[in-house]
Amino acid sequence: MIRAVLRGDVHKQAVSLLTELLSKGLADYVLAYRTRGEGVEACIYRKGDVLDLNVFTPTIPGLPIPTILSWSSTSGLKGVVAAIVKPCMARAIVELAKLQQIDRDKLIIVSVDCIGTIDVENYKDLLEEGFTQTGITEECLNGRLEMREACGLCTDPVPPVFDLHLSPYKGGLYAYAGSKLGNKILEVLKAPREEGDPYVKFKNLISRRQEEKQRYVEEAKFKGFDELQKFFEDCIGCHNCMEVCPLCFCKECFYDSPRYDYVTRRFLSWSPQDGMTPLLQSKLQFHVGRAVHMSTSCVECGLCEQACPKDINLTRLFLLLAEANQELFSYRAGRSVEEEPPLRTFHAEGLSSFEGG
Amino acid sequence: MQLVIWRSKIHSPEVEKIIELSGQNVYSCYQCGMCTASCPSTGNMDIPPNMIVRLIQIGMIGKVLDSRSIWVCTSCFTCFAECPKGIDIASLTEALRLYHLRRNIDHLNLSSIPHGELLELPVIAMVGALRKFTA
Amino acid sequence: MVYAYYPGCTLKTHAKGFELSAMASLEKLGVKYRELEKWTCCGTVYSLASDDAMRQVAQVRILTRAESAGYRRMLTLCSMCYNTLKRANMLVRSDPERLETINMFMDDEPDYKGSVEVKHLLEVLRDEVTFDKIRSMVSKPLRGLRISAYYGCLLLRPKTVSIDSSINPHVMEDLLSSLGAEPIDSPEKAKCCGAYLTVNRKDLVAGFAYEILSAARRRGAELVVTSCPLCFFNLDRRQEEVSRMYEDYKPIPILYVTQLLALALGIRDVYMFNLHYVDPTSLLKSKGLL
Amino acid sequence: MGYGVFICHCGQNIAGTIDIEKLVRKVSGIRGVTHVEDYIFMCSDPGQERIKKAIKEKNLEGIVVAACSPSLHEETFRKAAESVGLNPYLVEIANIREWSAWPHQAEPEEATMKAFKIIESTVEKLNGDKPLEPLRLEVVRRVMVIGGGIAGIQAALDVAEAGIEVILVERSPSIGGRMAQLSETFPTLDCPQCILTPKMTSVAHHPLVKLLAYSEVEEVSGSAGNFKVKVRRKPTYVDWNKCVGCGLCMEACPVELPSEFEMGLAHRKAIYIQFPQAVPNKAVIDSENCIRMKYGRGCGLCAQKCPANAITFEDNGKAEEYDVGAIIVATGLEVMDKANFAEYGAGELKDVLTGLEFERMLAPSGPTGGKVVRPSDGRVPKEVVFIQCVGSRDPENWNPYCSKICCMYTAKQALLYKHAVPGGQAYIFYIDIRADGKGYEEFIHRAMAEEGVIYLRGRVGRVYQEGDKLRVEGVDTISGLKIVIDADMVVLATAAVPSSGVEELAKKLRIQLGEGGWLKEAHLKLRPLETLTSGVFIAGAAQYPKDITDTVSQASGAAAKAVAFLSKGYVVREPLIAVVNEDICSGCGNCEEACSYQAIKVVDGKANVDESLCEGCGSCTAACPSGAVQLKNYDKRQIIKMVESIVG
Repeated sequence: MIRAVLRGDVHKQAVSLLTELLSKGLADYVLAYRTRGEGVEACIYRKGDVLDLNVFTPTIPGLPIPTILSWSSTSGLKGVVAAIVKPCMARAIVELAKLQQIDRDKLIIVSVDCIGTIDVENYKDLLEEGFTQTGITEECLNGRLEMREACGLCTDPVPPVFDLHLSPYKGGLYAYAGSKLGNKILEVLKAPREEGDPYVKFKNLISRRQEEKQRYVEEAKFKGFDELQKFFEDCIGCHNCMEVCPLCFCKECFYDSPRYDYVTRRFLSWSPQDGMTPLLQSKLQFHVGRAVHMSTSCVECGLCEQACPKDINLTRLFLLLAEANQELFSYRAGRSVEEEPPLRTFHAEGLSSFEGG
Repeated sequence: MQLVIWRSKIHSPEVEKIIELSGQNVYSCYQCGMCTASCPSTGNMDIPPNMIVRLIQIGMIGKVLDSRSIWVCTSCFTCFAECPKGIDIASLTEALRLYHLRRNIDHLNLSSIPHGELLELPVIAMVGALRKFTA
Repeated sequence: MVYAYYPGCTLKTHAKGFELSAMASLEKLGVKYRELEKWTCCGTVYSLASDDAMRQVAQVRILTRAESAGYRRMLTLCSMCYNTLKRANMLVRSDPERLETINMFMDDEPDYKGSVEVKHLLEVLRDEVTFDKIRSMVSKPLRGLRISAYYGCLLLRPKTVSIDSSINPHVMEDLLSSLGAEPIDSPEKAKCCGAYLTVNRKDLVAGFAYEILSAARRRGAELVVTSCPLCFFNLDRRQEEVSRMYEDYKPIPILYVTQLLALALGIRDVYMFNLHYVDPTSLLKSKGLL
Repeated sequence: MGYGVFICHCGQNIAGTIDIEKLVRKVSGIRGVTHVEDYIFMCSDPGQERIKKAIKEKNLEGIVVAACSPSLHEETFRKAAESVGLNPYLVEIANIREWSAWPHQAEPEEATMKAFKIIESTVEKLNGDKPLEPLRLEVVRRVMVIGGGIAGIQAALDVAEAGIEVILVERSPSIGGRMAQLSETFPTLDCPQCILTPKMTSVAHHPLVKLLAYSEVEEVSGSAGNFKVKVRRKPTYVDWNKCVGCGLCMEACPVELPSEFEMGLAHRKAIYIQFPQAVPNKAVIDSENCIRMKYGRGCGLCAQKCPANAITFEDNGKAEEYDVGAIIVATGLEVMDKANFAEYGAGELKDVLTGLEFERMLAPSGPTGGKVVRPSDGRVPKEVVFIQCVGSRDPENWNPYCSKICCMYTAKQALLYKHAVPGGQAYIFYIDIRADGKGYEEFIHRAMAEEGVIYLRGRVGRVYQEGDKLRVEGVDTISGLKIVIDADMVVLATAAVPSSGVEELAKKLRIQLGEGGWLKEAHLKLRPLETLTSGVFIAGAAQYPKDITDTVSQASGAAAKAVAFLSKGYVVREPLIAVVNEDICSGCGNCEEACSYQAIKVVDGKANVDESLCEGCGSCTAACPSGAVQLKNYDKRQIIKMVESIVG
């Protein structure tokens, strides 16, 4: 892989690279997060704007960039967007592109090194306590600050698919080209170029996390339906998990629609007729339904858990489901643009199992 | 010759037992005779394999249980390999043998075989015969 | 991967030549195996009764011993061992309830989980070693030797455990061709030899042997090979009876297929031809193989 | 106002199990139901009159007829309702016969409850139904017939005689099919050439028939009344406008190959006319085996000899597109290869033939000129064993079904053998004799009683070579004896199987294959000539093995169906199709992937249904994650309501 070597301050180099993308007309917009009083917010920059963005922000807020991108295809945002994303979000973008929610041709995926992020709630407090951003990352890595559970089990510090990948090194910033478009951009930027591999410095981290994850998957399995029911005991049905999910793309969720006015109270009218009637939990149906829809494209980002007001350990559920269901189809969400999403691929042969022969 | 049949004769406890023990559905047999045609032991049998199935179908289990055929079947599974309806007749004859053996009626009496011959037989033959022919 | 070698009763006695020649050949061909420790009788015949879990305990005990010793594959030479072990393995793999019952019977052994594959030597030679490799390693081709392969029943039937076509197999012929011999096809090659009837009905068994062997001879075979100690006994030893029944009958030597394999690979002193009733040495000498 | 429910007794079919009185009482209590009525046969005229009267008098907004399967009488009741002004799509059928009365005969009380639940849920569905108008589409008055055997020829002739254009597509160089290969036909012993050849010629010369020989259907789009079919004309490398069929090229060609038409019993050349009576009588080059074609140079002897200068060696074939209103599939059958049967020598024994091979041997125009001789040594066989049901009625190994034609053709072959070899003996091993046509039983009688064919009831376990004889080991289950015959020749009635390639064709036509790969008819009893894809009909043995009599009758039937279908000038399609709620659709395209009919496409980020293609199968509604696609009158909400009423 080709990389450009941009010596000097990492942040400044990144900003100047993105500024150049806009000024040279390679991108019409830059979509990234910036730090503001309230915490972190997404921001869209155009040519001429001051790029006060935060390239290596150690958190992901509840409005994920893939979701913003999927809206942009129907809004006034016409043109090429350079999106600065964490690896998990880059994988989500690939998934959404396959589901025709994002126009991959009008997008530059600029991914950044990520060894983990912290809960967005803690972020502001930590800044107030005087932590710097790189400080937060380092403390996470040393185990002195707690990173999000999903991040601790993440095996993608660099995403499998990107156009440009930004990676700090001692003395500057590497910008790797992961596609033809990436190569073209590096050519235009005219920075000194050399061969390099963005994955190599994370080799140990990846293998360690793979082991951890395997162990986790073994241990975290649900023991039967009762445990699942207990798991969702606290759910208040706010559907926040769905709102922040970078992959839930339906305009109107079936479970929010009038079609789903199939509510628990209806069971009450059956009870006098039928005697003992166990009341089905519609919230469990919501979660199981969502899990069925999402598990094969889930990128295990854990944003659902971060958004849950009742702190339900959704990371565990989705990680287990994603691992099991994607393995079932030898599929991995966001691994490649060519891989077909399993539940969307229909084989005529599959029909026979329904017809009974 | 005539045979009077009625429901409880056709489905007598012996018949049900043999069917259960063998795990075979004898009623799927349509008497094509493939088993008999391919069986290497037909020449040594008094009732050919297809007839064994037929007699069980019509409840004549006594005749089958008394037959010589069940003791010359070598469980070679040729009938099973050829049967268009997938009936394992070897399992059926095994069930018929077991009907006797489980009543402690041995078919093989080792003392009737000359000692010299017994000595030269390989273990594999002895164990096989004892398991098939004794209780 | 190392095979657990399961010998079975007769390989250590009547069929010593089978074992010795097979083991020497496997070593030469680079197949790794170790004899299973504490092996017991396989039961010889697979129980066909639907209610008889007790009679599968022996096979499952052998399998679980292999499993707990860390083996994933088990090698058998005798057709009957192959058949009983393979069928029992298939049964317990497809019927967890039966497996549980059997596991309960075996207090002294760890539970069997079903991870062992049962393979017959011929499968290993065909699929793992490959006949092409064997052909390349032949040092003494069996040129001009006309051989009829006899399969018997239990390598081929029931179809679920068959190592080849259950009506018209050719794996031994293919092996013999790779050794340079001339295989002779016989319609009786998959016919039953009479098996354990040899104990109480040696007249019937002699009848089978006569049909099998004379069909081979009529087609020009000089030698019949087999891979089952019981078939071997019935074809070899019962020729005494055959000669008594048919006056003009001319005996024909019977060999284990591995004895020919070892011969062709140039291995010496593993044959135990003294255990054969019909002595093959003069035939083999006349072909320059001994 | 309100809904009406009409409960049919179906004679004793329903009333024999279900307590009608109680059911009427319970149904009267369903919310919204204002009229309940029962009658012995609702589908009869007086029954329909009752429905009409009630609709008019009570001003009903919708009705449920509780009777048999909707596939039988839904249409009847819809028409009745329409005649008195009720929208036919507000008529629902509650199937209480097949779903309750029949399967639960032993438990009448539960059956009555179940019938009630079925009716209650159907009323729930009716609640959500909307009045719909059927779709009307113009049709193209042209029929395509696929397959040029006797079925295709007959169908093409009948359609053309009705004044409708026909495109007849045949994949081999000549039409004629299996019938052209036969020796004589049972039970009349007619020579097929004598009765088939005139039909071949007249179909080829009919002004309304366009014959596309050596062509295959490549792609089918569109729907009933408006199909677009892409046909690939395979390259012949011979200019058929010039070729006169003289056959000099065949004489010159040095390459000999086993002839498909002669079932491998004779040779053909690399350039060949399929058989002497071929229509069209034109040569084709088998490019895989032609020396000139293979190496790009050399040979060319045929071109030198050709008096018409017709041989080009250059031809890429071409694709042509035809608009047709209806399609008749007449792809026929094949017989299984004898190599499948290890017990009968797996094709290695030369004197073991299949029925079709023996047929060629018996044919006067065949490779031996009608003489019966052993392929191995040319001797006349004195003992011939015929084995029936080879690969048929054998669910464990091959096909579970009966091939239907073998009993008769085996008897015919045994008889013809006796005629050819007067001193010979024929034996037939059979399991059952199925002689269920006009003159068939008499024919079997003739073979048995008058011509001395020995019938042995049982099968043959093995056939193997013993010296120069074939040893046949079989059984006669009637005497209980194992039978051994040292035969000179063995003829296997190998199972009939669907023609190769029919699977791909069915996919292109979007029609279904049933058990064994035979084309599936819309209804075995009542719609045997139609497929479930409207506008596509079946003729002949493509549906199931048939003899010539049945094939021809069915071909004429299929032709009549196609003509009737097109003569109206338009097709009416059920409006029960998918509809997209554009406000919710996010354009993910899952529906597009799921649709087997290419009827739904994402256009500008929204799914869009092509009404002429949608079959209303509902795959898209299942695939849609947000529920934006729904079937008209089968809305998810209606279905949930139905489920609720059943479980509640």
